[in-house]
Amino acid sequence: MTIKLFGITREIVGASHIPVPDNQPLKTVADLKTWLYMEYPSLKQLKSIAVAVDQSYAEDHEVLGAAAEVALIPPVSGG
Amino acid sequence: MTIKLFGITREIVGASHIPVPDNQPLKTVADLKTWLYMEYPSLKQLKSIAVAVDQSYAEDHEVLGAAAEVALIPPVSGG
Amino acid sequence: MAMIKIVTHIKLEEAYSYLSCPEAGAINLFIGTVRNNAHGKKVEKLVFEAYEPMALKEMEKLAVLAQQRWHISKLLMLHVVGDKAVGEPVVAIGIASAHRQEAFEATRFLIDELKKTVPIWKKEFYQDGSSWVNAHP
Amino acid sequence: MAMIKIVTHIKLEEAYSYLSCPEAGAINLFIGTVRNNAHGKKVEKLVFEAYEPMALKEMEKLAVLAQQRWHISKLLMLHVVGDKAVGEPVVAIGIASAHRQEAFEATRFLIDELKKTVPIWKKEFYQDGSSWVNAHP
Repeated sequence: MTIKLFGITREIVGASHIPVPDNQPLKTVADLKTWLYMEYPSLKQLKSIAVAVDQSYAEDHEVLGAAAEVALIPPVSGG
Repeated sequence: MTIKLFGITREIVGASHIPVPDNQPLKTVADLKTWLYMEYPSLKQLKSIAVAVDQSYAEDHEVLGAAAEVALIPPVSGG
Repeated sequence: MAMIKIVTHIKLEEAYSYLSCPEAGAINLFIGTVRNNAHGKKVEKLVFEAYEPMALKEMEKLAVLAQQRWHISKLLMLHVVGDKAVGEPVVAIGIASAHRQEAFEATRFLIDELKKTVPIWKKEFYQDGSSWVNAHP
Repeated sequence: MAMIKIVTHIKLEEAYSYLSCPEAGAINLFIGTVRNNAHGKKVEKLVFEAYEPMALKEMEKLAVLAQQRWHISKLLMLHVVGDKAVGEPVVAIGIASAHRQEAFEATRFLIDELKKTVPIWKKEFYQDGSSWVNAHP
């Protein structure tokens, strides 16, 4: 699985994607967030991070399953 | 004194001005309205008529005095 | 700053250029246009007539009220006179302000008040006649 | 009907032509532009980045909500990506409706919600640095 990054998350990580190692058992959105904050502690400085699964906002309890596309959504600031 | 007419008042009277005979003692806006409704009874069919004195709305009690410009303002419908 | 005019045609680009300015982050532009129907009747055109010097004075009064009430960078009020076909713009109210709330509120105030007090009249033409809008009880 | 796009430039005339239609008497167009200052700092430019496919989906969801809530003839949502100088338009929200109240309310709803949910990010560039807006507590 690969996680798309935008805006400040892209800059913090220094890449536009994070590859998730296959040996990580990330079942839910919450699992993914826990793993991310461990791997990239500087993401904690952000006001919030939402997760989008297949281009829709996903709640913490949602199962990643066979998601085709996962992305981190730092605080939005369009408009 | 001459009274400017617009829109439906112009059409009802059939002219863009009403000349007020010099022998009419029209002191206030109310006097003017009374005289107008007598001379042009069909103006009564309108929802309302306001009077503008020197290009500002004038209340009934206001004195016409040496007004440079008097106009009838039927219900407005701009916009 | 305000641009207040009675015109024969409203040009959108001109309105927008006037409103655009570096200190404003929000521009709200309301355009009233000729609808193809009114009170269930098919409208063919509108004709607008204004008591121009007084209409301009009344619009200026409204502009002053709006500028006292909201922090406004630029204010625009244009109204047409003459014949207008379906779809054509007849009134434009524009506000440029630092933030959007002021732009929305001031635009709404100005168009609501313009319709109440500014001496401009509209005659609707249908297939089978015409009438001065709002004239009769 | 809705026109929803992520673009590199907002063209006002195009937006207005899309919104113009015979059954609408009211067109309200909100344009967000780059302000020359933010939080007391002089802004030199903004850079916008979008998660485009998701941003379009989120905008479409908002359009559906607005169309359920108000009677709307035409709805327009445009947002830019890329570098934008002071004064340039960055977002356009337009509503055409029979009456003006719907146009005002729907425009306001759409820009308020767009700012909350649509995955687009803005980086402000000052003389002495830059920052992603709203990112930190």
